[in-house]
Amino acid sequence: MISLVEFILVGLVLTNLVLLGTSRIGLCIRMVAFQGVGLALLPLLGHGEFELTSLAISGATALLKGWIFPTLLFRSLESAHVRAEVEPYVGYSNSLLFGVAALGVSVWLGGRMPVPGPGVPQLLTPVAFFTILVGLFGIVTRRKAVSQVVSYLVLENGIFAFGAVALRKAQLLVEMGILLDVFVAVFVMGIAIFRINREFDHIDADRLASLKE
Amino acid sequence: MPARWTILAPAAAGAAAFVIPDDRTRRGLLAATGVAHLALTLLAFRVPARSWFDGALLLDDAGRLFLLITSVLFLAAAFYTVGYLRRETTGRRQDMVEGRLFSNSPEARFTGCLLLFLSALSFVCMAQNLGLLWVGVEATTLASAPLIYFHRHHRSLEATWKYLLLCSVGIALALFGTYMLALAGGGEVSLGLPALMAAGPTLNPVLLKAAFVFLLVGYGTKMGLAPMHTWLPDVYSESPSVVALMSTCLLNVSFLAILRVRQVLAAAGQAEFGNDLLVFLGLTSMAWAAVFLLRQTDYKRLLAYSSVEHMGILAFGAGIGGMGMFGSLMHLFAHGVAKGAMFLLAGNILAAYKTKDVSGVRGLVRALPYSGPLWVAGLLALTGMPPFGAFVSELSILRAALAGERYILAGIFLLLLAVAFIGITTAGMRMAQGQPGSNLTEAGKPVAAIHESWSACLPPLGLILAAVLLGLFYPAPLAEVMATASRVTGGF
Amino acid sequence: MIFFAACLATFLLGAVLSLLPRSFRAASILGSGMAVLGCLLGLIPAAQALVAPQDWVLALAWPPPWGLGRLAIDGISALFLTPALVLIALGAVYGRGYLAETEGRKKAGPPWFFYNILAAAITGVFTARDPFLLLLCWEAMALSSYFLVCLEDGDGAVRRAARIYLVASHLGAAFLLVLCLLPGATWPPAQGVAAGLFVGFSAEGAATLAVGAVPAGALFLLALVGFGSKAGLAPFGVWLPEAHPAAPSHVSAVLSGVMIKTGVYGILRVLLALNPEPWWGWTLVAMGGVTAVLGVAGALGQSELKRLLAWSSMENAGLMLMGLGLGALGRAMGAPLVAALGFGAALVHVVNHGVFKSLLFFCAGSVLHGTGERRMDQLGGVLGRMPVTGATFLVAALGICGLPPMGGFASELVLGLCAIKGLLLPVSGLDIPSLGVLAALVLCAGMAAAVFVGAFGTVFLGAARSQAATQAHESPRAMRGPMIVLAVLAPLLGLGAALVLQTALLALEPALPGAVVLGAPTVEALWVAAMVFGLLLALFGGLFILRRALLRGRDVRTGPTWDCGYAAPTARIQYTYSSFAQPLADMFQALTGRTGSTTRPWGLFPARAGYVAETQDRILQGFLGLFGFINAKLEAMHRLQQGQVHVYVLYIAATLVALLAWGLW
Amino acid sequence: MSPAVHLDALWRIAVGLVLCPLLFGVINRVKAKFAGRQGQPLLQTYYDLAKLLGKGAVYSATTSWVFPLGPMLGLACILAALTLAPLGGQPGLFSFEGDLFLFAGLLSLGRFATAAAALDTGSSFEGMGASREMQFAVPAELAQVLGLAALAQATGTYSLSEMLARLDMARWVATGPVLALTSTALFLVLLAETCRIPVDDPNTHLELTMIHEVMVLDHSGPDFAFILYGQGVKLWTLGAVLTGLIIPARGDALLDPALGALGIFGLAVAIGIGESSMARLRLLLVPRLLVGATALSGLALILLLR
Repeated sequence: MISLVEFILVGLVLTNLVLLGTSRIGLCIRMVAFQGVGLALLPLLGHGEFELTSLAISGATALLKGWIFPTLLFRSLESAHVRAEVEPYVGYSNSLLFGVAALGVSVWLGGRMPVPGPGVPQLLTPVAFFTILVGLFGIVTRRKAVSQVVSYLVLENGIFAFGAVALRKAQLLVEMGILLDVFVAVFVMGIAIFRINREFDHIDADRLASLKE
Repeated sequence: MPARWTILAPAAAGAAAFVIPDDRTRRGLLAATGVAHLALTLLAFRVPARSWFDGALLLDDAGRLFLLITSVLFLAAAFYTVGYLRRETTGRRQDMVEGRLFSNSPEARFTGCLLLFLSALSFVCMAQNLGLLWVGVEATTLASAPLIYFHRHHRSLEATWKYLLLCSVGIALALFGTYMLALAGGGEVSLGLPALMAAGPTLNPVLLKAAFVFLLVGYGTKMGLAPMHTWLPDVYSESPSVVALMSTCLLNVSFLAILRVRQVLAAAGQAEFGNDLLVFLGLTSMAWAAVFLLRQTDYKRLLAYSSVEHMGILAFGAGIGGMGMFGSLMHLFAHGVAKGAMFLLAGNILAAYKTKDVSGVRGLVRALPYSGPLWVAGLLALTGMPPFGAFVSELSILRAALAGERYILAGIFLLLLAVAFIGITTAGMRMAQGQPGSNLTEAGKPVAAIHESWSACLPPLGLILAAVLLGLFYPAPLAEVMATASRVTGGF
Repeated sequence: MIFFAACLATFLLGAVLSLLPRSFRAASILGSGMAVLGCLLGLIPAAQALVAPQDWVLALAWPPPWGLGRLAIDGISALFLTPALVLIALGAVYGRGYLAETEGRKKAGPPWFFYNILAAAITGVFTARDPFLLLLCWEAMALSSYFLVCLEDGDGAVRRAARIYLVASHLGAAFLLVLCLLPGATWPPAQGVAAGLFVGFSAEGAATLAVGAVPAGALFLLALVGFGSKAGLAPFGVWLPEAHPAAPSHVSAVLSGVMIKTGVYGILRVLLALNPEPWWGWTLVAMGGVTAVLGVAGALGQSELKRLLAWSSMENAGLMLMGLGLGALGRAMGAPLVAALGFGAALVHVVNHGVFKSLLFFCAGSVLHGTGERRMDQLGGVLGRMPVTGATFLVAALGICGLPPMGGFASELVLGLCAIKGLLLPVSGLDIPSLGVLAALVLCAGMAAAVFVGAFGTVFLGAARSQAATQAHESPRAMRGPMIVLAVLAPLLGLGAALVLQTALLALEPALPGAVVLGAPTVEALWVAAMVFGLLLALFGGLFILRRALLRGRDVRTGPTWDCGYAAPTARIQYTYSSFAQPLADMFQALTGRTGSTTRPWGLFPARAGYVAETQDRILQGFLGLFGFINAKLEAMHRLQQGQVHVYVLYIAATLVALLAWGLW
Repeated sequence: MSPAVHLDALWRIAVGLVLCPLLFGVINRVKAKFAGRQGQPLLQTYYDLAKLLGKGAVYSATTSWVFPLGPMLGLACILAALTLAPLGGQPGLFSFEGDLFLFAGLLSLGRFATAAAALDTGSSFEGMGASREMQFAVPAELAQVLGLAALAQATGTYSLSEMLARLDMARWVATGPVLALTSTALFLVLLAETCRIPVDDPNTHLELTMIHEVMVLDHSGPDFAFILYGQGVKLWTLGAVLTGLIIPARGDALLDPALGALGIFGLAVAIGIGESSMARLRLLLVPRLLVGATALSGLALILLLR
């Protein structure tokens, strides 16, 4: 079972690299969707026995991350009919370089904190860190509001991966609450993007800088 | 029993508010909920706490305190809002800053979100499970986002966007930290606070530290600790003053979240580490705020940065521990009521002078016979002057620092307080003194003094009086709860 | 003690009541009346404690975290409190008349609210016996006086002065915070503080406060800066010459006559409570001397009467502090005689200066009220139209210059005597400070005489220099009354100086055993001095009668001023204050910071010549420059928030990484 | 020592009161001799006083009640000061520890009154004089008090009378140089206080360099008589202190005062010689002279401290 988990984690890393490298927002959204689907499996694989709770959770996750979010994002992307370019501050090659560096850092960090328990793969912590870093990096360096949301999702995916594996005794209440929150968050962001587009005729977050000292 | 109704009642009222068509009934509902919530809270002080969802939700003494201040502030906000919404003209109108046209978002949504916000806040106060705690805090973010965008102009929209993005990022990090905490327990323990504290010594120290860092940064973003506070001035300056007032509660409950986590840390014998971080972030926030308080040109931003400063004081006190923890709980109240009053007053000033510019406001004391003097009093209350509560609380914190023989820290603390004092009073008194300018108009024509409505003056007056009360005398039950709470959350 | 409680209650009640009535008259009557009543009530226990020093305690059962509030009147408290209450009461009476002109322009409530609060706070400061209460009263005093200073907030200069005052007093208070909040701190501070006096909420709370003692030197330094800034001790007292003149005159009187003394009081308490070390005395003497000379030199450079008075207050604070310094040296070096006389001189001067300076500010206010002119060089010949003001001013001026037969002379005599005895004692390390005190004292006396002759002459004597002066009118009875009372008090203080000193020594006895005995010769000396005063007055009276008798029936004519037959005298060619002070001011140019520019007459038919002098307070300039610099540097940091949400997220990430690094390293 | 009232001092004071106008006569005679003139009679000052006392008076319209106050208070002060001054080692009427401050204080009160009166005339000329008087008083007072302090240091007591009484031959020899410094300083102070050359010239009434004389320009009749007499008493008083310092006391109740009186007249002669042999200093140099005197007293004091 472990191997399958690790397989998914590796996939996570690869998709992250793609996210760093690509210039098309559309592709980014799809990548995030892939990640979501992959992550949806984790609660089932994380620990041997099947439970109803973990089944429900993974189902909800798949639905949310695999289908709802992408559609939401594509909607707001179309509604704001702008060039579907990521338009980063940092060039793609540099982004990739950062990715490599981030990978190194995360591995180091992962090494610093031993993962207790047999069931948890060594790879987990580094990958989670890496994904989080990539997410943060995306938010910092991508101009468009949409791509910022995408990056936020990446960040969220990293965390989810970590949680899904780490937290064995998953409490339905907690998990569902978390999923709900994330959902609403993305939903509200979508609305915000829609409004921004109506108000400014662009969704470039970096041009929202009238409030300052 | 009353405790859980502090969650359910506002939630129900909020849901209802969305569908009630009539404005008057809705406003009535808002006020009624405010009263009811306070009543329930006070009731919850009397009756022993009953757990809910097998201990996931339980109103302990710390929760009681935070619930009380939230409830008090909400009551003031509710009454103010009733008058505020009555004054707000519907339909498109001139934006006072740039002269563009804009309109309000529907009042029903505003009221509804306000109530849901309250419900979420109460939820956080009760959460005994770090996962649920996170859920609650995130819920507060989401419920408050539409409130910020009440005035539909681009500045408020920008503020909303920054608020959403920054808080979501922060909160996501907090979630990661939460999971890490679970992992520190080998993944076997649940996220329940009691369980974690029971497992304290067995927790993996490295993971624990890392988890605390993530949680501190995450919740710290919501709490407005520098340098994660950057959303705060924008939101405070662009949203209606009621919202600003309620976001003070938001900061408070985030502080509660951090305290909860520190309980775990303390149980694991890692308190030192946490305290150092708290002290560090606290002083950073105070310093950052102090810098931006000097020569601040926008009085709503001024208040925002003062919030950052006070959150820094809270963190510092908590980090100092002992008497300091107690002091920062006192400060929670002292700052809450004072800041609440100031926001409401700032709303009155904005309505009268039509500008957020410090330089545009003169002769407040003469122009607004009620709000003006209250504003001056509020300045003193914010800067920790007697006879207001902040004086006592700040002294207690300072005292704790000295008692711990941390003279350097105490010195820095005093210095930063002084700088903040200079910044706030310089701007604030400049507004209060002098002769009112010509920009003071009522119904289009310039006037010497504005006629002020009760709904605009009574809530801040009440809050200021509360601040004075806290400066001179603590009701015994409150004091006891505070003592136990400070013991629970790592004081003595 | 019941009277004392009633006194405080009356003040607080008066504060609230004066806000209630709508009518100006009612509010001012209520406010001032309550203030006077409170003072009278307070004077009863104060006077009792004066005649028979005793330690009464009024304990307020106050809930935690404040703990018990203890108020007590012992001899020293009484010695400070009695004049304070008298002056506050007179100030209230005077103020009613003074503020009457603001009717219609302003509300009467706020001034009297703050005045009563100030009264209560000052009373509290002089009697508080636990650190927390002291802090409370101290801050209340600072705030209420601040609001009184910026009563005329329409005027930009007043706002500026008030801001400077607020900042200065806050910075000063910070040091007192530390002094009073050190674990186990007591007021007055105890040597080697015991732990756990702070009333925490729980036993553990008190336990967590247990720490070792703090070095006494640190306590002294904290007190020196904290209290010294209020006493006007250079360089911390820079605010004083700005704030005191800006306030309404009755408030200026209370600030200069009473509030300065709270600083002296604090330092005295610290010196008596702890065992001083020699360097404390050195510091006090040095700083006091500098303050005194700077103050009088600054007074030379002023052009407004009230500012001049404020500077002179600084001078007198310096004298008191020098007294304290000698006292501390005496205690530190085992010279009880010097200790007793030093502290005694300071205490006597506290009383005298309070009376004279308040009277002077009353007079200055009355001149302002009668002419509406602040600048001395625009006045002149006012004496004829304001006889009472002029006469009382003359009396006060004699007193403040330390000239017989006024009380001011007595305090300077005691201080000088103390210095000489310090010189004569075979204690090494005592002589140089004593010499310094002696020199500074005489120097100040001489310069003060010049200052006040000039001021009195320019304002009240000669011919009127402006319309304002010609149309001067005497002030209402409410203002004249207090002035007359104080003017009568002044010579009495001179004749009864021995009694004052006796009381002071009596008050010091508990802290300095044997003070009374050691001071006895000096007390007797003062009695003989009083005889000489009597003789002086007798001689004067005799000469008066003689002259009267001689001139009776002879032709006594009045004509123009002869002036060596100068043909065309005008009011404008009179010596002004600035020209009068110019030689001395130039002599001490380094201190006055006075820069004069002369345009000399030139050519065969010189058109115009002139002399323009301006003085600025260099210390204040220095502080303002420093603050401005820091301010600018900090403002540059506002660039940190440029509204880019990307950057903000970066901040979060950076913090996260940094803290992780800190945590996991 | 305990404060005391020495009634036997009354006769000494009386002598001083009677003889002091004579001093001017002596001075003038000496100057006349040097100038090779006959000179005015010795008792001229008495005649002047009598004449002035017999006159009416003219007052300037600008003056107030402060103006006549000046001469009266001035004279009263100096008379009071006289009661403190010992004569030839025999105590003054009053003596108590620290009376030297009262001595200085009385002189300064007189100065205050005179200057105020001068300012009351509203004349720039007299204002100038007042201004200078107050300016020079600062270093003069300093020199005087420090000098007397040095004396106290030398004799180990705090009262004028006691100091001079204790200043017997032995002590005088012991502290000779110090006393020399002090007496020089006090002599300079005396010149300044009594407005003699080189500080001021009592005979020149119409020059802008005048200090004391110009202040009293507008006084006339009895007022001026008071002033004139006051000058005499001042010279006598300061002279008494100075001679007491110079001539060691022997403790004889009759001989010592007699010597003291003679000493004072000797002083007058010396002043006369000085005035006829040197000119007045430039005004700007006067402060330096007085600061120099201060330096001398200070030096004396420090010599004693070491």
